[in-house]
Amino acid sequence: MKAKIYITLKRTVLDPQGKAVTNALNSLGFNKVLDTRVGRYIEIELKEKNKQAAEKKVHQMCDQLLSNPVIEEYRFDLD
Amino acid sequence: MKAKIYITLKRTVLDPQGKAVTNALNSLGFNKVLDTRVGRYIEIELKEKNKQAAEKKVHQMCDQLLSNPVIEEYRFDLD
Amino acid sequence: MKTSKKKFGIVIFPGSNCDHDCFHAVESVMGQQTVPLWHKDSDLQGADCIILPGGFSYGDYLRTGAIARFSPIMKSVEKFAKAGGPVIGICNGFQILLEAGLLPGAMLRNTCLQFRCQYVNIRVENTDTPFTNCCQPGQVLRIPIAHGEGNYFVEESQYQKINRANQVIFRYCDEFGIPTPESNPNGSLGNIAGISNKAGNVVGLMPHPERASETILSSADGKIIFESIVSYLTK
Amino acid sequence: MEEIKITPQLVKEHGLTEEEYQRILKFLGREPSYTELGLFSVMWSEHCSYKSSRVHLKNLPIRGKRVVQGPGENAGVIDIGDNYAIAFKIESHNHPSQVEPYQGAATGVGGIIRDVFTMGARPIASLNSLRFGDLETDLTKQLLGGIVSGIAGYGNCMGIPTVGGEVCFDPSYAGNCLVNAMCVGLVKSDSIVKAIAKGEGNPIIYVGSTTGRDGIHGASLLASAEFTEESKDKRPNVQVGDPFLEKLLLEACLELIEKDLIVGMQDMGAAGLISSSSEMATRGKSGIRMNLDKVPRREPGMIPYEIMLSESQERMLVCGKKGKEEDIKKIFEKWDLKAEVIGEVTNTGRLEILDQGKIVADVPVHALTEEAPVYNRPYSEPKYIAKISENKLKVTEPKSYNKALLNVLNSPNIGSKKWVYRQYDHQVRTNSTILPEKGDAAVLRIKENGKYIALTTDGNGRYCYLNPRQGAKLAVAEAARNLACVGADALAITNCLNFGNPEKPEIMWQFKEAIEGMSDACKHFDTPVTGGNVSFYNETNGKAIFPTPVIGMLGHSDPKDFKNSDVPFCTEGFKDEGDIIILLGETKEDMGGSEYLYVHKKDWKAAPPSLDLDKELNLHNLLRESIRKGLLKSAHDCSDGGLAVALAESCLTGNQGADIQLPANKLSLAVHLFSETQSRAVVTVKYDEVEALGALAKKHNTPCTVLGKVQSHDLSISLKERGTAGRQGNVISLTLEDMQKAFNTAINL
Ligand SMILES: Nc1ncnc2c1ncn2[C@@H]1O[C@H](COP(=O)(O)OP(=O)(O)O)[C@@H](O)[C@H]1O
Ligand SMILES: [Mg+2]
Repeated sequence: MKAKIYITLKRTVLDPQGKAVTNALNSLGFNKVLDTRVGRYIEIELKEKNKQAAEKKVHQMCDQLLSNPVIEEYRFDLD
Repeated sequence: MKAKIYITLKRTVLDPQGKAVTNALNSLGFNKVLDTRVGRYIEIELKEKNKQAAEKKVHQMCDQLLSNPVIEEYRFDLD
Repeated sequence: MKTSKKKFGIVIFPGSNCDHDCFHAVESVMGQQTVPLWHKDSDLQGADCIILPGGFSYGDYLRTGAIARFSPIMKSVEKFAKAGGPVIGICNGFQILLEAGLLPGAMLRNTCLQFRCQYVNIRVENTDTPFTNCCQPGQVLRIPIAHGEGNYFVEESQYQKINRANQVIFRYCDEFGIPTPESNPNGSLGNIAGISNKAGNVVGLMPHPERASETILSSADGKIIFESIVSYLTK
Repeated sequence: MEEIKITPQLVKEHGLTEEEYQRILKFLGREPSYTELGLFSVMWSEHCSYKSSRVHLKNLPIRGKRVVQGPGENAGVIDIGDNYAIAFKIESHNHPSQVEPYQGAATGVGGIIRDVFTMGARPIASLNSLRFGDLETDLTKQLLGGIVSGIAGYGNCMGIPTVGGEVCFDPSYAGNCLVNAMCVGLVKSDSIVKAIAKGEGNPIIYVGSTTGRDGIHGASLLASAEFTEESKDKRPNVQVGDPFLEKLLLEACLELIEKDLIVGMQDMGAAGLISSSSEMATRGKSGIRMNLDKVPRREPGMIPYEIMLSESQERMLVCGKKGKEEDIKKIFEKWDLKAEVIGEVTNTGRLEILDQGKIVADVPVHALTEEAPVYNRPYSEPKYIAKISENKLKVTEPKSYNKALLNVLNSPNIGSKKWVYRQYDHQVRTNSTILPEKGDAAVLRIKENGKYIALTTDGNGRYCYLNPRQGAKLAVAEAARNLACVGADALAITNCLNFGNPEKPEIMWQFKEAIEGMSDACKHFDTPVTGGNVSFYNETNGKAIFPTPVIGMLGHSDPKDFKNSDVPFCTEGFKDEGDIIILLGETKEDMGGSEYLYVHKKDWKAAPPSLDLDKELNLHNLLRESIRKGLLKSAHDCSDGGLAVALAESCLTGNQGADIQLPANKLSLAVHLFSETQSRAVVTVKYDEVEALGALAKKHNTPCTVLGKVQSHDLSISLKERGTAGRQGNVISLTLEDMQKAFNTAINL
């Protein structure tokens, strides 16, 4: 099973990287870009058939290691 | 419109970060993790209504700035 | 009257931080002339050689060098390079040259996933360039690195090509000049520390020669790179 | 918007006591608005007002002939001649780092850098002093990893070399790590900028990053209260640093100063806009009127309370010269930054804050700053102190001295800090002439005037716990000794005082004692205090950390005083085979708090090392004179871990061995090898200069004992004659590889 995890900074947290990218895109002529947020995308290959079990595991992984709950939030898909 | 862009290292490129995460997860007791790839997840807020136009723009952004074709590949969703 | 001093244009991007060090090395140590080149300008002000200094242009956000390469000054640098002018990118400057496509390949994060600041040994692989012509073949230089992304990568086929074309200029090595895995500080492919373009007039390297150009700084080995440039320009 | 009603509950939640609230009512002559309550709450917080520490800090020596700026500005300034001066200061970011290690440490570094460039100085070096719990625990590993990469992430990007510091481990810090960051800058003496706002009608300009809701109450609540489970809920208050933006801000501000367009400026650190504006107005004895509509924000719907209290990073408040607004804006535009005029200086002595045309706060400036409450809190000696002074330690001999030395070298308190400093760019700016672990202090050349400065941070929580007065004295002595070992004159200090809850009399006693000890030592070494930081409430669930005053000391060397003016400093590594190894100073039984006992899990709770300030200063003068005369080939402070460790370190750094013949004395062998007696240094001279050094040592009234000579590869220690332990002959025999392995793996995550 494969987990696709999306980790983003919480809305209230400053995203300096996103800001820099927005500016860069704008100055490249992409004027319609209003805002950019840069996060992390993690793909995990799991030896697990049971979807529910996998879900639980991935939550644990995110909480314990993959995301930083102080400033980040995450969501994920399983397939 | 919002573009969600997933940028990952090409399969042929070694991913030191992914390897480190796999090891860390394994040593935390997540034995069923076989492989991890760490990439980038970018959300872009676009002032654009036309989906086709948006698609074209996002391709351009990815090709020009957001991804490096030497090592990375990307895909994206629009909504 | 024509001055015999050579003019080095040192580009300042937002976030450059080794620009001062390059000015010092070229002017005070080498006794040559320098001119600051602001990233928003496009005039190279008659520089004989262009230095892209180290630092964190645009905070290294997104990817190292990714945003800086779109600066107006880079268009002129590109023209200058195409016309055969000598261009040297140090550390972040190297990363910018890669992103700009002036050099082949890309940078990945160090395999240790940490920033590394330390002295390394590098072996000069090609002395037939504007940047190494004063070196002995195989000469070992002791020069410090300071980077988080210096893990050079290029596809296998491309690697063969640059190898054959003598585009690998420096390799990390031990004190005897042997490129061992232990002497590779960042996991770089083939222990590559620096490469050039096909024509040999554009070079990028991760180690900082400007930090090792005076004995008081623990090594003066890096000076030979600036001496080579001056000797090339004087010919 | 509906005005929030002030209730006793709300007042309490703002950390204000009933008396303090009454005081506010008196100053205002009415009930405060919600915004005003917020202003008082942060400005009168421990962190901003120093209300518990002020009465004691007054006792520190602050005058000296080189002091250009003492405590009170954003950084102290010390004259180094030729119209140049050094601005430097240390600051804590303990609680934020415990909550979010990477960002907490990063923003701590960002904050202290702003303090320095606010003075008009270009930052040229950073140092830090870190304390963690036991390195074996996962939490410590996680904190250490995050904090070190946070410091690296910020400092490296700024292009400021992190040239030194210290890292220590003790369970006392397990729930409350210490992150003290120091920054050092170079400024032309005639262009020092003050954080002042004056001149009616001069514009108040906001520059840098936008204002968000991050860090509201970061200073008042996080740093002014004990650490509890509940603190974790304050996590949204954590700020994220943007070193790239700060780099631009730095360049723009320095350009601004060079072009002489401003009256004063101050960074927005703790308590953001309110503290910067009220402090600038206080210093200028003026008032400020501000319109919050003009403040650039990053979030919609922010109320005045939030805007005034936000601790968003990378922001500065500038008092410009009237008529220069456009020139100022142009400079910021060049660096892709925005400058916004948000108010002006008035002569009312009041802080008037407008929002959407309405006055939301109108308070006398001095009420927020100078007239914040001051407490002379009760203090009393903690019970444990009596026990410690009575305790006589029994030091047993180890089975193997080889093993004992390796154990101490392998302690993370003693072992190599390479894992840490190699993550810091310590060479950028090409001035670092003594690299980390090559000498007892970092030495930087100042290209601008050809002089050199030396820098060190020192502190020993264990000693301070055992005897706070003595511990603080020892910290100053160690710092000064480190500078002497590189050949530099000690000029001045900055200090960071990390303590528990000052409302507890035992903690207050520790604090008062430490200040007095520090004061004595500073007077003796003529190193005035030019500033610093107090961090109270370092407690977890009611248990305080060791009292930990950290000293950041600045030293100076003029090459013309050195026989070899090309190398105006001395390093610690043994140089050449055959050089003679000499101990300056005398070894006594000082095992209280020693690393030897600590590592071997023995009782260490007895009086810390004694210190004779006269003897200590004699040693420093001897070191300086002999280094400058070109006599010493190496010099290394002998303290933590004792003589055996000092010898091993000089071997490792110099990649040489040593053949040591210990003279017998009354000490047991373990004490002889591992005692932490102060006022000692291990030095080497060429074999034919032993006498010359002996003569100098005599002149400086310092014992001087030949220990042996430098040899290749092995450290061998023998007893010359039968000692009290009844031993004779070889007691330690280790190869460089043995020692390297122990030393280099002490910290290895
Ligand atoms: N937190 C730190 N940051 C930077 N450098 C450090 C840090 N901790 C230790 N170092 C450096 O590592 C070396 C050894 O540290 P330490 O053993 O504490 O020094 P000392 O023996 O002088 O007390 C010194 O050069 C010191 O500056
Ligand atoms: Mg040490």
